[in-house]
Amino acid sequence: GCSGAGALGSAEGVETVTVAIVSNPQMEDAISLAPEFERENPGIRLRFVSLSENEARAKITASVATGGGEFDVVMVSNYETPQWAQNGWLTNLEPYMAGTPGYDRADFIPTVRDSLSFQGAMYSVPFYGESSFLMYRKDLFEQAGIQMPAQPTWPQIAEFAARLDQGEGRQRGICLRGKPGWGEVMAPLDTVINTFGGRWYDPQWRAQLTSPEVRNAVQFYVDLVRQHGQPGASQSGFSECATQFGQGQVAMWYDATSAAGTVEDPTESTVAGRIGYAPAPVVATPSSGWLYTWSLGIPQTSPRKDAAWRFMSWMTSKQYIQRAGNDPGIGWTSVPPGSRQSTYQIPQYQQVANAYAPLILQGLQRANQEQPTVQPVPYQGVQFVRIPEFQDLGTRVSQQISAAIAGQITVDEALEQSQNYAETVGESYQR
Amino acid sequence: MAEVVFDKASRIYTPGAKPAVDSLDLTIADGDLVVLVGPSGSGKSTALRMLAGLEPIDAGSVRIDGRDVVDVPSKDRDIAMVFQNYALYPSKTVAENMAFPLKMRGMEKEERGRRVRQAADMLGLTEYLDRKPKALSGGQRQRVAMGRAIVREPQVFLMDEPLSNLDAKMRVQTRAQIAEMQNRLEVSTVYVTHDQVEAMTMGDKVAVLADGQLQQYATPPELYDRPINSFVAGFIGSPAMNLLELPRSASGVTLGGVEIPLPRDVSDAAGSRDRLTVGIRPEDWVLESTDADAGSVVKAVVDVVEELGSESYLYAHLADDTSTSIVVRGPGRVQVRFGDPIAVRPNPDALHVFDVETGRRLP
Amino acid sequence: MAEVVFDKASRIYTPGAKPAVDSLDLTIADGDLVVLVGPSGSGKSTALRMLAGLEPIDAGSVRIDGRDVVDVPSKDRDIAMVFQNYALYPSKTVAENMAFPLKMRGMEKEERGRRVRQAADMLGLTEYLDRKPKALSGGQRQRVAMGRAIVREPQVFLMDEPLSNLDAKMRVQTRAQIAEMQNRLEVSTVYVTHDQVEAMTMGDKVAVLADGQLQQYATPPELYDRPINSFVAGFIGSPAMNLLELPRSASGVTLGGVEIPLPRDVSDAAGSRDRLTVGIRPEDWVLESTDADAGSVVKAVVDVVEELGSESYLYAHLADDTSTSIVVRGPGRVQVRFGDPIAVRPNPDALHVFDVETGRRLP
Amino acid sequence: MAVTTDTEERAPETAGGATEPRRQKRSAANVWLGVIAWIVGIAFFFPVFWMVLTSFKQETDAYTTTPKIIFEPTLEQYEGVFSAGVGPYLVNSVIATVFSTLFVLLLGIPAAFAVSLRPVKKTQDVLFFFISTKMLPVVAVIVPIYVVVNQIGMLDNIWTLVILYTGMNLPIAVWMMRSFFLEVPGELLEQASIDGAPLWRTLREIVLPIISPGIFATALICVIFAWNEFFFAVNLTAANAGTMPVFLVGFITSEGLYWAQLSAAATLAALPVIIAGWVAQNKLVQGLSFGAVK
Amino acid sequence: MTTTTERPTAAPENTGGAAMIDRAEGWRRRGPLLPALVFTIIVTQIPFILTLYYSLQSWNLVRPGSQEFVWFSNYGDVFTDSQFRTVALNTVIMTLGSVLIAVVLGLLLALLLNRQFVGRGVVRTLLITPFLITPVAAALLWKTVLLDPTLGLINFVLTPFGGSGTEWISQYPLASVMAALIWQWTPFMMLLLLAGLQSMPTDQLEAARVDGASAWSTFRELTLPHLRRFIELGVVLGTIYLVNIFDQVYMMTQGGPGVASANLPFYIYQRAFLGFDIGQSAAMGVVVVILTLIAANFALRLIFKSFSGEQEAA
Ligand SMILES: Nc1ncnc2c1ncn2[C@@H]1O[C@H](COP(=O)(O)OP(=O)(O)OP(=O)(O)O)[C@@H](O)[C@H]1O
Ligand SMILES: Nc1ncnc2c1ncn2[C@@H]1O[C@H](COP(=O)(O)OP(=O)(O)OP(=O)(O)O)[C@@H](O)[C@H]1O
Ligand SMILES: [Mg+2]
Ligand SMILES: [Mg+2]
Repeated sequence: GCSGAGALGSAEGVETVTVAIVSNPQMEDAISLAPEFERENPGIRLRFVSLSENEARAKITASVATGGGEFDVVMVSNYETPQWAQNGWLTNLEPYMAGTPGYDRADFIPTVRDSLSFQGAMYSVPFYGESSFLMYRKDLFEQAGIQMPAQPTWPQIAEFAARLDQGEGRQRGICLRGKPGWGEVMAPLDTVINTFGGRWYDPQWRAQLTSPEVRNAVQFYVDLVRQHGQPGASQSGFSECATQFGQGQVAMWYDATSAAGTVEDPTESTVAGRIGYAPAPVVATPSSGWLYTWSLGIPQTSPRKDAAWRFMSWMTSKQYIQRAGNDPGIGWTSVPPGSRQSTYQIPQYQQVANAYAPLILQGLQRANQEQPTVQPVPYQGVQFVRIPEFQDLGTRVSQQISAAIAGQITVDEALEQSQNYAETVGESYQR
Repeated sequence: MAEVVFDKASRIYTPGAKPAVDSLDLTIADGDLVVLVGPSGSGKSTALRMLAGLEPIDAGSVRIDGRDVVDVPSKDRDIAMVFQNYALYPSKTVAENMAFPLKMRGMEKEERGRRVRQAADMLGLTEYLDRKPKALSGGQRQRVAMGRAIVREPQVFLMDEPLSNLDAKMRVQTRAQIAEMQNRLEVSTVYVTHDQVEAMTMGDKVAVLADGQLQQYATPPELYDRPINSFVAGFIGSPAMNLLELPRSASGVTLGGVEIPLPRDVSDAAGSRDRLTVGIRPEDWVLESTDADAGSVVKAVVDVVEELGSESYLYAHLADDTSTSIVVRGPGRVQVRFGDPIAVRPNPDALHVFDVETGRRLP
Repeated sequence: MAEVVFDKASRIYTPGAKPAVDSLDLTIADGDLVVLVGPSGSGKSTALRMLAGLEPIDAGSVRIDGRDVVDVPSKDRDIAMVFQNYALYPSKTVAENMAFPLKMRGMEKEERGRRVRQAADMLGLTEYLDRKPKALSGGQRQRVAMGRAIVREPQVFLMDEPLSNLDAKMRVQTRAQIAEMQNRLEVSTVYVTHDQVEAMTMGDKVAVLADGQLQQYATPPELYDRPINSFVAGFIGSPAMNLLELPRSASGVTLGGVEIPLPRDVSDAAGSRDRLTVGIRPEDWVLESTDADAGSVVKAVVDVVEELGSESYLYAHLADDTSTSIVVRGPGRVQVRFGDPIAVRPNPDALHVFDVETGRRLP
Repeated sequence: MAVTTDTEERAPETAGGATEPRRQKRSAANVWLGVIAWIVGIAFFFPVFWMVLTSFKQETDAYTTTPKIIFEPTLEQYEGVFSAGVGPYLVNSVIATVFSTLFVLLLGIPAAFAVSLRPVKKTQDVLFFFISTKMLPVVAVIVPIYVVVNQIGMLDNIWTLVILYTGMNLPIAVWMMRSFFLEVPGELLEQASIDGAPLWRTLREIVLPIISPGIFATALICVIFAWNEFFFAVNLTAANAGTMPVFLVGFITSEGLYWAQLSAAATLAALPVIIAGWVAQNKLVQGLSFGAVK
Repeated sequence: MTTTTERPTAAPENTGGAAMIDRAEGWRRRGPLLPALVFTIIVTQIPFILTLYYSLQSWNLVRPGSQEFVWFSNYGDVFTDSQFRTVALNTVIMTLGSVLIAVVLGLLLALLLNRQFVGRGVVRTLLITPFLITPVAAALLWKTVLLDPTLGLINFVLTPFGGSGTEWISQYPLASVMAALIWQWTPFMMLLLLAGLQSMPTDQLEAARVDGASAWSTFRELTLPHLRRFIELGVVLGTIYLVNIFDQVYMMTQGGPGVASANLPFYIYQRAFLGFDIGQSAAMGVVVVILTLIAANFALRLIFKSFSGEQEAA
């Protein structure tokens, strides 16, 4: 086909590598640095397809699954990588890593590395990783005379939220995602369910969404966001909460650790410098942060694997982080975090990020995707269930939760319906 | 049932341009039927539309029954109008079209139906009452437009060439019906037509317009017998009056070598002019034997013969002046053919004489 | 330049329904101008369209110059047609409109221009050659349509009411031009009209259609003098012939108490019928003094007088039979008015007698 | 009659004096309705205006609880958008729009002609078929289309979009143009056939000039739909054939504040069609009123 | 125009030739239609047939080797899916509601714009703009600029009236999406109806004035019937596009909360691009096609009937 070999700029001896990428800020930074890569590698030209997360995921999945072959490098997450590796859709990267001196595979944060491995081999390399934590306004806490514990619990957070809530139309207690989507509301909610002791399935793949633990957790989450959460909660995702928190509309925000870069950026945030950070709140588990990583892989169909790897290894290298940190347009606050342990040793980074960087690293290291909750589960993943059906299942369940947050149905109704969906999926694994 | 007065009424479509209707003075007596005639573009429709309230009156005024209607909107003028192009409502049936003005006046359904049926009966439309206009022939549409006007019994009827699309037979018939109805209802009526016969037969009075200006306003016989100027003379009558510009002679004028004496009063009025426009209607030629004395008859050569059965028209040119053509009415089944010579003599009592320059009638 | 023959040609629009044109037999001699007349819906246009190839011929055949054209598409029949509503190409100028048929025949540009200029000259269109049709008046459009037909010099001209949209004056003028041109070019022409005068004056022969069937095909005088049936009698002539259903008397028929004798041959042909339809043209009444003897004149009361200037028509009803109306032609400026009594006598030499039942002329 | 004389004398005055108030009354109503029209017009336009305004803001100015009308304008967002390489997307959009519209006209005009002026048997069925193809939700066929396109190696190829957009707009175009054709008087065709014109010349020389306003309106609508199409574009293109809406979506991120930059991208994406629509609106109205009806 | 091409069984000697002419003529008439027809069949029907085929398969894109032939079980799932019914109902409400409101608003605006006033051209320009905006951008505009509970302009404008804080998209998700759709489609309807108004023959309006009709009567009795065809065209075009609308739902609400604002295209999209359940989504697509065809058959035939009625009489 005409994939990859673009009509534009495919001179003699030049390989064009097409990269499908999620259009988040760090990736855009990478794109802006890409010309440097091309300069260093005259035989390779890069073409980026940058789409928002939803489109990117749908498109990349369709392309890879049907062997569309438009892309030489795809951005995937720790949700897809092991599955796709198992399906034989991704290229085993171990030989490439081994053949790239100074790449330092061992430097990747172990949990992240594991989450991108299938049968011990990495099939994608992390660009950045994230866990979840709690952000709060130190100034407001001080004013209210509240002291944030070193390891807060959810009931404590609920109480703080109530105390900091100034009522409708004014500053609210907390921002929590409510937007439907398995990557939206389900992410923080899953961590809450996990730490409340709930789970999606028992080891026999029987759906557990109506169990008391799950019910309590969801009820807690829904109550909290409905009572003291941000306006428009059922439509809020990461971006909306970032705006709310950044504009000083809420006192706390529980979300991805990558948020730190956004809310500490004075050009985007009015509260930069007044933010405190705490680990993900817990109830019954010792920790509850999630584990998520955007990583790069090479589809099996790509005929330009070497060139593709050359680019990927550049983008996920230690040098890249140095380069980005020293770039005036990017800066140390915006370097991709959560991929390499060495990043946290860089003095410049420590300097700008010392408020949250150690917490991120700790969150990532403690995230436990093998055993996310108290009871045993037959699946892997913290804020998702790593089975192919989960995107659909998670989204459907998230729609129910979102409806409950919007007040259109009760939590019980939402979970009843969700349980149905989950049972259908579970049945296909019981056989 | 009202007197209609145009009082120096003018309409200027484009500021600065010549008015389409220019200081029109016209009084239509209560119950009269007045016919407006004139060439295309002479302002007939415009005058009608001013009366109907469809065109503003830029100067002067128009009064209906003594009331100045300049500021009265159409719908309050109590006027019924038949439009030149029918203006039927395409989405309504014939019956609905005819009932519409009644409905707008809040008449009851019963009564509406009765009146519509009656009018349809009169116009031979009964079997088409349920059709939409587009399923009618041109003549039928015209009759519906007529019906829509007559159901009303308004103060004034306005009809803009209402019969132009009917065939000869229908036309004669409808023409008689309109005259009859107008007579019976005694509604003042203004009727625009370009048909000679209609103008002559229907009007109590006829107004001749040209270039937005009233030329003559008189009864049909007066118009026919004493046209006020050469324009009216040439316009009224079909085929048109022969209008010949002739040199003066001692006692009258000379045509084709023949001396045509003029009556005393005409001669006097003509004064010292050395040329006169003389009008002779086709029927006012007397056909003479072709071997008559050259000095007493005008000799001509036939170009075309139009044989109508009951009469014929001979189009001929003068034998000694091929550029002058004349039309002569002959009897039906005349025996002359193309190229035949004829001899004619004008009836001296029926001469119309006009000033060459101004076109005014003399005396 | 061709003979045109309709040979039992029929057109049935809706299977099962009455044919719009029913077994038409008609031969148009080479170079003749034949006028088709008939009431609305009688199939005139349809016949023309069959000849033009715009309607299929469902039965019978049509031959042009001896060639059966049933299967020949329009564009290969070498026919020119003037449509009732002109059918000018709105996006083309006058010159382009007229040149189009020539262009389609692959004529060279030079030659096209020459012919178009020539035709435009003849029709007085020279100064409008660069205008688009919408910038022309009705009369001018009509002439363009005509021009488009004549530049072609086709085998046959077809004209469907080509003058219906012109005003009276224009009409007389164009009528003469068409007749003249047709004479000169000697192209066989079929001309549809509903205008009496056109029919009578233009046609070498006239075909009268009714309900898709040919009634009579004859020269205009023949048609006027010897209509073959009461339909033709009533259709030709304006105002229409008086058609009266009268009881037989000893030597003829009785009208209003007056005995009207019939010629021998008519009496014989009438046989034992006890009622006859008798036709009397308006001009065939003789106006008598009203105090004439009751037995010799028909007494009537005037309803309407139509004064045309050159003549007048008196619409009257019989004094002793108010349901019978008659039309009488009187002289111009007649002195009778509504309600006046008149006395008339039919001219015995100009009677038309028809069978009451079949309408056929006797003998 | 005394009254008449009376009026007669005052006639000129009355005429002048009386028309004034009426004109004023009428124009007063007109002014009010005009004001309403302006308000509604501005209300409809306001979101677009705000979008353009936002595109000149800093992100922090874009996100304020009290909307900011006064701010320091910046071209930073546009710089960002241009540096992301809008060029190829623009070119792709132009290609997809222009060619698909061209193909729609090429295929659609004869088809509309066939189903209107020279109706074939089962005209209604044919028309119905055309329209019914629009009932199929694209989302349902996108996977089959993806598979087929992949099979024939046409993924990420702008001509794929050209073909699909042609298929997408063709039914509507045929349907609209059919009604324009129906407005052409039948005698013109008959006249042309008598004048000896073959079918295609009749179409080219007689019919098309008459219905050109209608065709223009149809084309403009096809342009609008093709330019703005998103679903096919996002699913069937990658690096080479992306169109403006795809480019626009690339600015949506699930992390970070992006509205000002997105506004700039949206403004750029919509601008060509907005300008085209503004310029051509008169013709559009003219074209739609030409036929569209019968 | 004559619509009849058949020659009834007449003139026996002509029949043979006539039939031949008919066939040749038939092809001449069909000829111009064929390219478009063939093109449409290829572009739309091949994918559709594949869709039919997939709808009989159980196939999850992300589980390789899961493909198997399952007859009609996908259809069974569609019909037992209670949410499918909700979503179908949403689709009907969203489509018809938006179209009808857009038509009514469009009519009002067209009437306004059909009058003379200062700056009429400018107002029309302002009004048509929403129709020209890329739907994706329009959806974002509504979601972010207008309807956002804290930053949205609508709540800002409503604040003085005590109406702030409404969470439009969560509380009235369907209405919010419809508002965006109406905003985009009203201009189109306005243009279409304006065209209709401007093609209204003035002589009819004058006749009505003379006949004594008030402005309202004239509108109801004459203008509205005249506009009927334009309204029908607007409804048909609008319905066809809106029934398949995807961008706005996807961008504004993601069908949520729950499935409160999901329409069929979006629901199918979820099955296809989140579940990657190709069999399911294909079956749903087929069901949607069949349902819309039934509805459209009904509506379109009605319109076609009046169309052909017109044709015969003309
Ligand atoms: N709406 C208009 N705008 C400008 N000029 C007009 C308008 N309507 C008519 N006129 C002009 O006014 C003059 C009179 O037109 P009007 O329609 O009254 O003529 P008419 O006597 O009715 O002619 P016809 O016999 O052709 O109907 C003409 O010169 C015409 O061109
Ligand atoms: N397309 C058609 N379909 C069905 N019937 C038709 C069609 N055209 C004409 N007719 C019918 O055929 C008959 C003859 O019509 P035709 O047009 O030939 O009449 P005409 O003599 O030209 O009348 P007019 O003087 O009104 O033009 C009429 O009864 C008419 O209703
Ligand atoms: Mg007029
Ligand atoms: Mg006819």
